[in-house]
Amino acid sequence: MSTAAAFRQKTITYGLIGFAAVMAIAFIAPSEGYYLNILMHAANYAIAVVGLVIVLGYCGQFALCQAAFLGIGAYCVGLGTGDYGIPFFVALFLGVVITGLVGIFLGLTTLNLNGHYLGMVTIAFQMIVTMVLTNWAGFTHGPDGITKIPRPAGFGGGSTYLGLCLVCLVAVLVFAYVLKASRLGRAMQAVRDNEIAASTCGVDVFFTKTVAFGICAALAGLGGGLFAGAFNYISPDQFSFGESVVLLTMALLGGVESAFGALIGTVLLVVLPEWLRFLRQIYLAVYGGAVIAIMIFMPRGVWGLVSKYLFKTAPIGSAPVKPLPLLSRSATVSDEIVLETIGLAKYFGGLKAVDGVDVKVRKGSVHALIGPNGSGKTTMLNLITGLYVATAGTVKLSGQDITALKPHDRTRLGMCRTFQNIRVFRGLTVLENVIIGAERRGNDVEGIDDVTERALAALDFVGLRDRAHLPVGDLPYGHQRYVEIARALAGSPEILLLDEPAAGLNSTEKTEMAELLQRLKGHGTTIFIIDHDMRLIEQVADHITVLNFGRRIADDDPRSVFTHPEVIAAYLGEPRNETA
Amino acid sequence: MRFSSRFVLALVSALGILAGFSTAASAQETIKVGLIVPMTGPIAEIGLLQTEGAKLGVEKINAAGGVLGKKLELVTEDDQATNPGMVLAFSKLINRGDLVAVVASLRSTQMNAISEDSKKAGLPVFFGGTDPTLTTTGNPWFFRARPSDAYSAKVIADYGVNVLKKKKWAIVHSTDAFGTNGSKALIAALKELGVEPVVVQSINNGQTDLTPVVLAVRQSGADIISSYVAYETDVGLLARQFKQFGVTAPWVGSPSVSTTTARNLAGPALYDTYSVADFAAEANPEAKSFSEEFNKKLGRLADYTSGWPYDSVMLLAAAIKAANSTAPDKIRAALLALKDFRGTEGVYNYDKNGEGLRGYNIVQNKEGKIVFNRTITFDK
Amino acid sequence: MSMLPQLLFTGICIGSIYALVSLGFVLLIRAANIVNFAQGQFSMLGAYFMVILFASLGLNYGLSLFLAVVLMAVFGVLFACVSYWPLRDRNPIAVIISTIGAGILLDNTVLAAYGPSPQVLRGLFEGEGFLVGPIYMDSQYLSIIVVTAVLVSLQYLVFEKTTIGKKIQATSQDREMAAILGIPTALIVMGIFAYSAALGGLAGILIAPILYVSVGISALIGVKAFAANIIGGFGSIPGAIFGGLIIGIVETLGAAYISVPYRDAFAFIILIIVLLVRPQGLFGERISEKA
Amino acid sequence: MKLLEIKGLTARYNAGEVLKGLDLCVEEGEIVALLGSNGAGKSTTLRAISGLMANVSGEIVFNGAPILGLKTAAIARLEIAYVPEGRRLFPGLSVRDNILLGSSNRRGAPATQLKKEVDAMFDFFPDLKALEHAYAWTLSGGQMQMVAVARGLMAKPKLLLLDEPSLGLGPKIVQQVFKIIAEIRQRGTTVLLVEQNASVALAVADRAYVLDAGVLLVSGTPNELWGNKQVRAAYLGGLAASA
Repeated sequence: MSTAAAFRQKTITYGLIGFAAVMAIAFIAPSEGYYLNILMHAANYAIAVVGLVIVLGYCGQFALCQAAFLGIGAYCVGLGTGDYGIPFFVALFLGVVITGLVGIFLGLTTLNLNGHYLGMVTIAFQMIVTMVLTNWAGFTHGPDGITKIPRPAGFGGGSTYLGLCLVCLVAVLVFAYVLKASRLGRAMQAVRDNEIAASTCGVDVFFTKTVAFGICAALAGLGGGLFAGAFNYISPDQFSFGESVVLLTMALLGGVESAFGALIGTVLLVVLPEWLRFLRQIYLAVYGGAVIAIMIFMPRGVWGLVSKYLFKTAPIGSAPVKPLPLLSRSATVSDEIVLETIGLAKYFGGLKAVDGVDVKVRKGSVHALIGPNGSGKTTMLNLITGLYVATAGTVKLSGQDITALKPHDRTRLGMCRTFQNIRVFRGLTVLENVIIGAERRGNDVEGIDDVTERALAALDFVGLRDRAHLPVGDLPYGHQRYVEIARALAGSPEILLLDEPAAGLNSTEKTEMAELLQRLKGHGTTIFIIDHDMRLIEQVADHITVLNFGRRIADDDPRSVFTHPEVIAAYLGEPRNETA
Repeated sequence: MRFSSRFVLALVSALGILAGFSTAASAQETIKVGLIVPMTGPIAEIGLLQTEGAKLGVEKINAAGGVLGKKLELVTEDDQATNPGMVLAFSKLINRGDLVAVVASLRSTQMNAISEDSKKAGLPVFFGGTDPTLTTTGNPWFFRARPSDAYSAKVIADYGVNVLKKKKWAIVHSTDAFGTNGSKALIAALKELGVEPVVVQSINNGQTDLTPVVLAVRQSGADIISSYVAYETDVGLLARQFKQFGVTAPWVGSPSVSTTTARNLAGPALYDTYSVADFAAEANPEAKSFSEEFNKKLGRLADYTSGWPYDSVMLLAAAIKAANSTAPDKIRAALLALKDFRGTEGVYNYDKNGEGLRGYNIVQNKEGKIVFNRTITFDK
Repeated sequence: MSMLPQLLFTGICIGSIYALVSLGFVLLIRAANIVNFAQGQFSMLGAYFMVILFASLGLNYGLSLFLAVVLMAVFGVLFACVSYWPLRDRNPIAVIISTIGAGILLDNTVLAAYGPSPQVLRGLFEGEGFLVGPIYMDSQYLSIIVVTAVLVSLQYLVFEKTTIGKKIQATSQDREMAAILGIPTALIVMGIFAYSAALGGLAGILIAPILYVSVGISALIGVKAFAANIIGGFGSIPGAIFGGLIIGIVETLGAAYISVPYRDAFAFIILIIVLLVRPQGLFGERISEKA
Repeated sequence: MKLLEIKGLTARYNAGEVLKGLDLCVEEGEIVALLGSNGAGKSTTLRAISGLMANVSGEIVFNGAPILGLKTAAIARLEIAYVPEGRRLFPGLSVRDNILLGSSNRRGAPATQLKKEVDAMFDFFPDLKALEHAYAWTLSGGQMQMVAVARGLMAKPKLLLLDEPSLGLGPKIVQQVFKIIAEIRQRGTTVLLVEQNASVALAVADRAYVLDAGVLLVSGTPNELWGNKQVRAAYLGGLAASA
């Protein structure tokens, strides 16, 4: 059975268990009063907190305005059903759509900011929403809030409405669970773990973040809409900045890596202050102290702590997979030019890191770029892959001018790379890392089963198949390099760019790396490699370009390059005056 | 999906025990009254005074042997000064199932929040929120223990126009339910007297500076100021800045202008201001004796924040005695039947909407001391 | 029209407070790379120390002021030890959240310990204020402007003219390199926490006679100071000062000429505009991409 | 007399071992060069000496006392100055302040004395005099390197650790920097120099060690090393060595 099928089966099982649990809870829950309120409160908040898990846990973006989204959703239902006579479910749907759109809009305007700035803009948004809800009394009913919000027909009773909330919650949990293992979910996690690597794996970082924000907001809208129906009453102070902090704390306490964490965190924080009420005046103080303690002692939240002991990922089946298609091709070096740079330059202020370099890479060749430290090699690679915007010059891939393209668009055209300072997605397993490479747009496989098979084939090729299920961070340094290479190879690249693949490897590992590169040769895949280890370069390179001070000083076959006096001078300095 | 109430009860008590609230076995020996006050949050100060007022009432009843041979007992919950906090606190109290009545909040917006729940709960709920609309929603269980702002506005307008003879009115109000509705009522009351305010300014609760508001009032040339400002810190700030910018027009404000806290904060800046006060120590003998006891016990002056919970407890005790029962519907009937009940806030005659008081006192701040000026009452 | 000078004066005063709190904020960002969401609570706590020392214990005003500031400095170190030090090597978001927790803890501890009543604290001078032309100068507003100006100049002198100031700057610019040169960086970071807390506390003491002393002032001041900082440029000292003044003036004028209830929105609208048009802030320092 | 002695030094980052049992020593008054290609472990050696590496084992003895495990600032106070790769100037401080802060390890040195010493630095690096009040980030690479060296010298170090002083500098500036390094030794300061550019390093060094993948490949005097095939191979591979 394929992993994907197993995942589907697992999802269906969990989903059914969830729905059964919901039925049970709704059946035994009291139909009125305090405990019902607590349960509904927890269920609706949990939906919003799952949204935070997606934006913060999956996608790594910090948002402090979840209560504002919750409020917008709640007011859509409150105002829609009351003032405009829209049926409940239509109003709820409208609420989800509107919050989703607001989330996307906020994302579009602010997501090219990051970290503290994004946090601040979301706070500002939160404050403005609160102010509008309070002060635009003609529309929002002002600080009094909206009373007598109806529940939909057939869901008027406490238990039935709780059942509805819980069904939505389970659906959202299943959605989040499926999302995490989907292409989009993996893209989000890739963005979280390493934006640069994500973009060179073909992930549109900006789009992914915006979608994550939209989903996050839409879920808060759903939770808010249900909340309005649950309590029949909403007012602006229920959706204040303080509540955003509470929602964030719920996500963090439970653990942001998983939707189940959201559920645990929400239940704990809804119930905990209620239990802590015996502390009277100081219970909120205890709550504040608890937040600090969680950050210090439980960085991955309750779920992180639990899942660490409960779950061990099972090894992936070892059934044979189709080898990488690129290996079955055979081709010699042709005269066709795959990659060409013309007068490529990059200046940082006054520093000319790359200064008008021409390179022509022939199809099927292994082309090396060497030069002393600081000669501009990595800058060159960043220009080719689009991580830097060129100051001048042109980059062409298979004759097409790609100078203006974003990194992920270049990847779509078949440009895959590795990094000198390894950039793997640390929160993901080895297999998931490679799958992200395999599912780049423009690759010749589609569908999770085929993509997984391709990823396993790539891992087979680099000899890490038996480690596929491990978190990538558990692998030794050398193996992480191979994961990066497998990730790039799984995308069946037109051209593979390797940035110092041998850096940090010991001599045995270096020999293995050389062998791996030898095995890749002669199948029509073009390789563009930077490295300092000349023994590696001279084993694999068909052609070498040498840079010094950002300029090309040699461009020839290996033997000629290594005996080129200017090259020797660049590395070893001018020959000593022997008579001295 | 309906379940037998026994099953629900079993589950509730199971959960209750889990949650650490085992309902004590001594439940039968006292008559329990719920009390919801802000114990945390920005107006926890008021919660403290409210609790003390209610406690004094309970102590007085119990000292006289209780009601129907049983002592009264208060069960207090924190509403955190927020609406959701109020909803939770109320449902938590109702869930106990052993209360005969609840003394709730003096914030109108919080009463709005629990209006629907209280209909379901079916217990008399005493409250101090003065938003006139609270007694027009047809909730049979709401009993207001203070006069509504419909009367405070009428009294302010009447006193300003007919006694002080002022025609150029400036109104400053908070943007919350209390302030907005109060100012609406005042504008309406002034209109009846043929006066249009020259300036109306609204402020959010908790401000850093009110210079723009004060300057706007000064520029309008108003010869009288009235205010519906909820927070005492805002009143204090407003008072000081009026004084600084030489705005000396007489000020007739809502009760927050004459509270102990406001007078402590603003000091001389509030001297000579008038305010409507549902509670004034000199207004009637009940208020006078309550003030003395309160002062003796706590060493500070009583005001409306403690007066109305005290009245609520006394009203409840009287109703239970009259009904000779603690059944909610009988208490309600007894409350409606009470005639000319003399409380610290005035003379209660409840109508079916739960409106009991129809007048206000005018008091003046004379060098920090509250001096009773007059009581103005209206017929229905 | 005659309102304008008065409004400007008020705006500058309110802005000075934001600037003062923001200044403490910036220092922590620069020296320890932490965004302290409990900065407003520093002000609240400072005011309460003052209430305890001056109003309750009846000490002389100057002595109380001195002791309150010293206590705040000590508190700053304590704060660092609890909510920053254990998390210093982790994701900055962890520290942000921990300071949010510390804020909740502080607000509610004060509420529980010192009671909920707002307290009255007298100003630096006992006089009320006086008229200068069309402007009424409240003595406390005036002292806020003066103290802020003096502190800002003093800080400038210390930072730019003394070796210790340069060591602080060095630590904030490159902590590892500062350690390589033998600068005791951990000590300096703790010192900055102490100074930042003292500064926040002083701001609280200055604003207390105007806003009264209550737990509510934390939120009132903290968020605005943060916004000031971003408008001025994250981590920029002149930015913090001008950002604070800009917010103070804009919100006062906005309240007077546009809408009083939306007063707090003006600061955030400017903030969003600045972030979208000039994300590094008005005074954001541009240090070249590659050294 | 041995000023610095390293025995069996092993160092690792999270990623893996970078140094595997390195032995070396520096005599007082010498210039010793550490050579090798990128990733050989040269800079790691200097970082380990300065107390900047978390996972190290082995022995580092300075002036007769073990220093492994001391905090970075404490090591600086033992009069070891480290001029790291990439210069690491404080970008928002002036050139003068950057240089002045080099003396941070000398606690108790009077301010007037330090001011005189900074002035003396400007005499030693006359090109910097005009830039005295410029922010460090506005400088060119060569100027930055001068400031970094001057800052290192302000520590009055017994041992100066220089990491890749030629990195990113043009040939003429490299010559200038190395002339200064030679002069520094004339003034009695011991220098341990990490350098990729073998020829310029060998031109000033008394002895050199060549590292390869974290182990010592060969060591000796410049004359012994120059033209050594192993050295050439370490830099340029077998093809170049056989040429």
